[in-house]
Amino acid sequence: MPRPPRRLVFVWLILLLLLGGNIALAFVGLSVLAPVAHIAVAATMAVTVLVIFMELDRGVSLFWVFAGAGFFWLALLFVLTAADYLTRYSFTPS
Amino acid sequence: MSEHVLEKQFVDLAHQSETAELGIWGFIATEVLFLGGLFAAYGFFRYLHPVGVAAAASHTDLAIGTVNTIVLLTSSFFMSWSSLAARDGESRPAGVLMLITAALGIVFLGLKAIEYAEDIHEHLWPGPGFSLSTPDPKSGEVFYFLYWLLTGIHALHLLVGIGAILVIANRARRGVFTRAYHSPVRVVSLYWHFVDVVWIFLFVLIYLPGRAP
Amino acid sequence: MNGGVPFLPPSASNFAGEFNILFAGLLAITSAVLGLVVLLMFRFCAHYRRNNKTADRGHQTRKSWRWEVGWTTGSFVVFLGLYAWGADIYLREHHPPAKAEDIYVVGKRWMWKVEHQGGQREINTLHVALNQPVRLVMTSQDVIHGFFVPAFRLKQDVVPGRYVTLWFDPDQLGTYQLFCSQFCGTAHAEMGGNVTVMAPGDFAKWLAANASDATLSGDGAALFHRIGCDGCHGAGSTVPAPSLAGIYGQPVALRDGGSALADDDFIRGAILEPAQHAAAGFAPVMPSFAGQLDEEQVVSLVAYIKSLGSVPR
Amino acid sequence: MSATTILELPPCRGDSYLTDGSTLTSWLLTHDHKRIAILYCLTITGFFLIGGAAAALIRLNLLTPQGLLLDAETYNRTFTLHGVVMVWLFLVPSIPTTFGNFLLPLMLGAKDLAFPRINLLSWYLFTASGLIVLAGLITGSVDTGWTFYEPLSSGYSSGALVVVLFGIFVNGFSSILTGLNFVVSIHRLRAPGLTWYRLPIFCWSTYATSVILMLATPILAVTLLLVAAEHLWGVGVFDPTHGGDPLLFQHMFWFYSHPAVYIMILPGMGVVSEIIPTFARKKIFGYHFIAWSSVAIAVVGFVVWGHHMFVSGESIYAALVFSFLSFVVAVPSAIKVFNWLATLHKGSISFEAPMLYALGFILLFTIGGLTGLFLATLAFDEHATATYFVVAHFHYIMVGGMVSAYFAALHFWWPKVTGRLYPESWARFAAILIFFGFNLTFFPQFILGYLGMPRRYATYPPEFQVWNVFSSAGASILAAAYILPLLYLGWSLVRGERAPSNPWGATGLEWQTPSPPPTDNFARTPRVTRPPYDYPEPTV
Repeated sequence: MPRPPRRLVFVWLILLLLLGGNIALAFVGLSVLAPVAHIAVAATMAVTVLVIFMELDRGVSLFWVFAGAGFFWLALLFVLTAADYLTRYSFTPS
Repeated sequence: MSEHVLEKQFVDLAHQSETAELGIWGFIATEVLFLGGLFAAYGFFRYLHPVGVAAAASHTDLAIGTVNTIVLLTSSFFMSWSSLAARDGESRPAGVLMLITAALGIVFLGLKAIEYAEDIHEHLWPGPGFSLSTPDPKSGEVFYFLYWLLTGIHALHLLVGIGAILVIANRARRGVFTRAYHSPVRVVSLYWHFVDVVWIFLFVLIYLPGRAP
Repeated sequence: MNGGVPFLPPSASNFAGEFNILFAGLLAITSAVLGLVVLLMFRFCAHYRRNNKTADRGHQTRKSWRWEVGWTTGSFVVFLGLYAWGADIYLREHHPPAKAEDIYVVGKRWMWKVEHQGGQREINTLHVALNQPVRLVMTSQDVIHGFFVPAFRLKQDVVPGRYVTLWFDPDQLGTYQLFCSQFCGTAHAEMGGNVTVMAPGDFAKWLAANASDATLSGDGAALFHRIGCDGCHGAGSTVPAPSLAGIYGQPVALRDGGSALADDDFIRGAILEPAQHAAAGFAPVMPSFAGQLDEEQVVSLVAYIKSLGSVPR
Repeated sequence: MSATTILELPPCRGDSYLTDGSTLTSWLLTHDHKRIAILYCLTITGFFLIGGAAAALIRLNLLTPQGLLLDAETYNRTFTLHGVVMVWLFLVPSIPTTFGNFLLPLMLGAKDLAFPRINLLSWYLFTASGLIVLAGLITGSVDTGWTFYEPLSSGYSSGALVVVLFGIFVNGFSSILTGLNFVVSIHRLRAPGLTWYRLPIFCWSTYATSVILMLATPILAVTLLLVAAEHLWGVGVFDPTHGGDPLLFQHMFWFYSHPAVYIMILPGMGVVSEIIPTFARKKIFGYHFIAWSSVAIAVVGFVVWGHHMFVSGESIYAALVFSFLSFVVAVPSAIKVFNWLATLHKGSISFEAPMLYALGFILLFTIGGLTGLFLATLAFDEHATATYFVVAHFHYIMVGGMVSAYFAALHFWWPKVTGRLYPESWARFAAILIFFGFNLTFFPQFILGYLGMPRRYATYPPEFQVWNVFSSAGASILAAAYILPLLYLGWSLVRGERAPSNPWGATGLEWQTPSPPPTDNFARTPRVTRPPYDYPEPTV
């Protein structure tokens, strides 16, 4: 059995650290900002997995396009639906 | 029949491998939208009912959720390692690492099953028997509707992943993968990591809201 | 309606005239484009048919980008104009004047229930006065319905779970068709009726003839007492609950930090989903009335709270 | 490059894909993209007939204001069946799964698609989904319309709803896998020298279609899953009694279903872009613009869905944005029409049946597109949406456009696919009949809609009868015109003349191999050295 590549061990530790940080954030009481902060940390973790574990950094550029397309199109759904929600009601729930 | 045939539409094995990898990336893009659609449903419902959702989410089992996240991240680490080993032509060690990955996946599902049993015991299954002691149990019921749907679909993906890993682990054990031919390991590994990425977001949306005092 | 072949619907609201001009404009522009396409196609097909050996086929256009840029910008500019024209009317269709009279409409499979401020109720008919702007405050008891009066050129989906509004100023006497425009199940096609525009004097007589014991807000006041709202929100109550007098149309600070305008939809939400609409400075202790009141009862409560004083919209 | 001088191998020799194995399993377990295309063609023809029968019932019933033969519930179930079958079992798969499957590898100079086994799996998923959907629709009483609006569907529909939704869910997987297969194949399997700008326009439009199939369908799948779950649990995100929002369903549904309209028209545009240069004997005008306008439609088409919701109670500010974007997406369509017309200019035009269908397509699509401008205009939409105006508009695009294009493709590539020639004068007659029958059926519906007749009405006020009778009369002509090709094409399979490899004298790679092509498509991998539609310019 070969030794684990140091790079992977390092990334694994970083992911665990980010996870710990995210859980800690949940108990801080950021109220409105909490979901934003949580998702930002989660996105950092996700990008780390995508780039290192899924080796986007070593793949051809077309892989970036394919991987990015899914997220880009999802963003279209979120942004334009939000355009409705954020302006639809006369009240803003926080 | 040989273990790896060059299909007629490809020029060589590298052409075939890279095409397979492109295919799984495309599939992942569609999965991003599939699961992203569920996240959208969650997100806009939560926008309308921030209080009710947060209150309901605080009734989830954070301990199991956290351990499961660690289990999945660790499984991804082993899967990555396995993929590197396969690329170096070390087929059998790669197979062992895959088995560790699959085992961690099974641990995840086991813990999830325990959590599900708890949830059902606490009447968190949506429908007539649902009960939740928060000021806004109706939003809470919808939160748990999403909880079961999201975690259920994730668990299904994981199950598929475990199955796929066991299949290629068996091939790895027979020494099939070489420096020239290891694209099935890459393909399965990408799928596995993606399921991990989904969980990273799920964990945040399900277990963390409503924890602040 | 007189047996002939109909081409145009009747026009009976303030928007119908403008709409007809918009339609004529759209028709003119698109007919011109279609005419051009047909003309070019037939001209080219006839002149450059294969057995016409005398046609000049030399010097074919190579540098096509001038043409491309031309028709791309041309189309875009025309489209932009149409967009602005339609958007202008649409925006005004969604901004009712302050003097508009509120009428409540509840859609229910398969009927329209209408309640006037004075307590007059009607089913599948709506009576309004000529040149008196009307704002319909609408909701649905079950599924999505669509309130559609072709003669007014207006349509609004009526969504369960919230209030939507539709306003118009009827400007022609007569009786016009009302349709449900959003598919709502078996008898969808039967869910319609009439809107009758009456002269103001006739309308006053109609109101008087159809008066009920109590006004809509009077019904609401009785209900307010009967289900115990006044136990907390009433004068002299010991439970800390916000006073509702004069609240309509005012901004309200919310407990979770947001703010809201206390319009019909907000008040409805506060009755059915109090946790979500809790006001700042009060404990969120109010129970939800969802499932205990039907939409018509909620409408009367809203009308009552509105009658407690309001500021102009 | 004249049609008569190219006489290659006689068609029906042992090496044709049609004769390479004749057992049932050699078809049902084939990995050959051409055989899978045939399987799809047979399946969708069956579904087209079922959907068409439902359409006939609808038009028959609307002959009289009170409904000629169906009660309201049966009528509602009938138009639900018509919509579901036509959208998911015919229009979405039509050109991509048949001609896309058959032609893409030929046009790319490849021996097959990238993932042949997945291609076969797609067909099985598709066929299974069709049977599931039909079982649910015919045995259960699902009467929601193909749009499954909430809360009507989950709250007020029968249990068969879940069966139908499951069927469409499975159908979605078929769509996704087909789209993925095409996209990857176009990226990876182009023959040497076949650069992106040497691809036939059909490949560009198939690429754009496939991108939509891949990225829109998952949202449909998840939306229908949410509806089914809500139906089963009695709780859900769209349920207003639990604080859910029915409009969220509409957002998610149209995020798929508007781009799906482009799934249903882009392949047709691709077909027409092949046919026009061939019969005009001229290079296509504005190749780059036509190619990129497909991509533009695929991308911008994703951000206009809110125009289905102008009166739904969505924010008026969102409506302003969606209306603007809807006008923007009309620009690339206009570009295409003008470029097709410019291709005719100084051409040497002949009028075989495929060309007649293609010209009909341009006219009908133009009318459909222009009436789309009406509906994108906010104030007009407030009156006309959910009326027969909308019904007429989208039938002009999907039936006038896509079905015409499908027939155009069927005739154009019939010699290549079957190795037989179809009877030309019958085909021309059918093409002309379809054009007139179609207009008589659907033009009166614009007037009905403008008068205010709402869609999905089993009964209607008597003053609308005149136009309904016109429409139904047109429908009977249209029905006959659609059955006609089935007959003479079927006849030509047995009695038709043997087709040469390139009967139209076209330039595409698919015409450089025998008709019908051998299993491996090309004897040697072709090397492409020229742009597409490289017809010689006449010397002055």
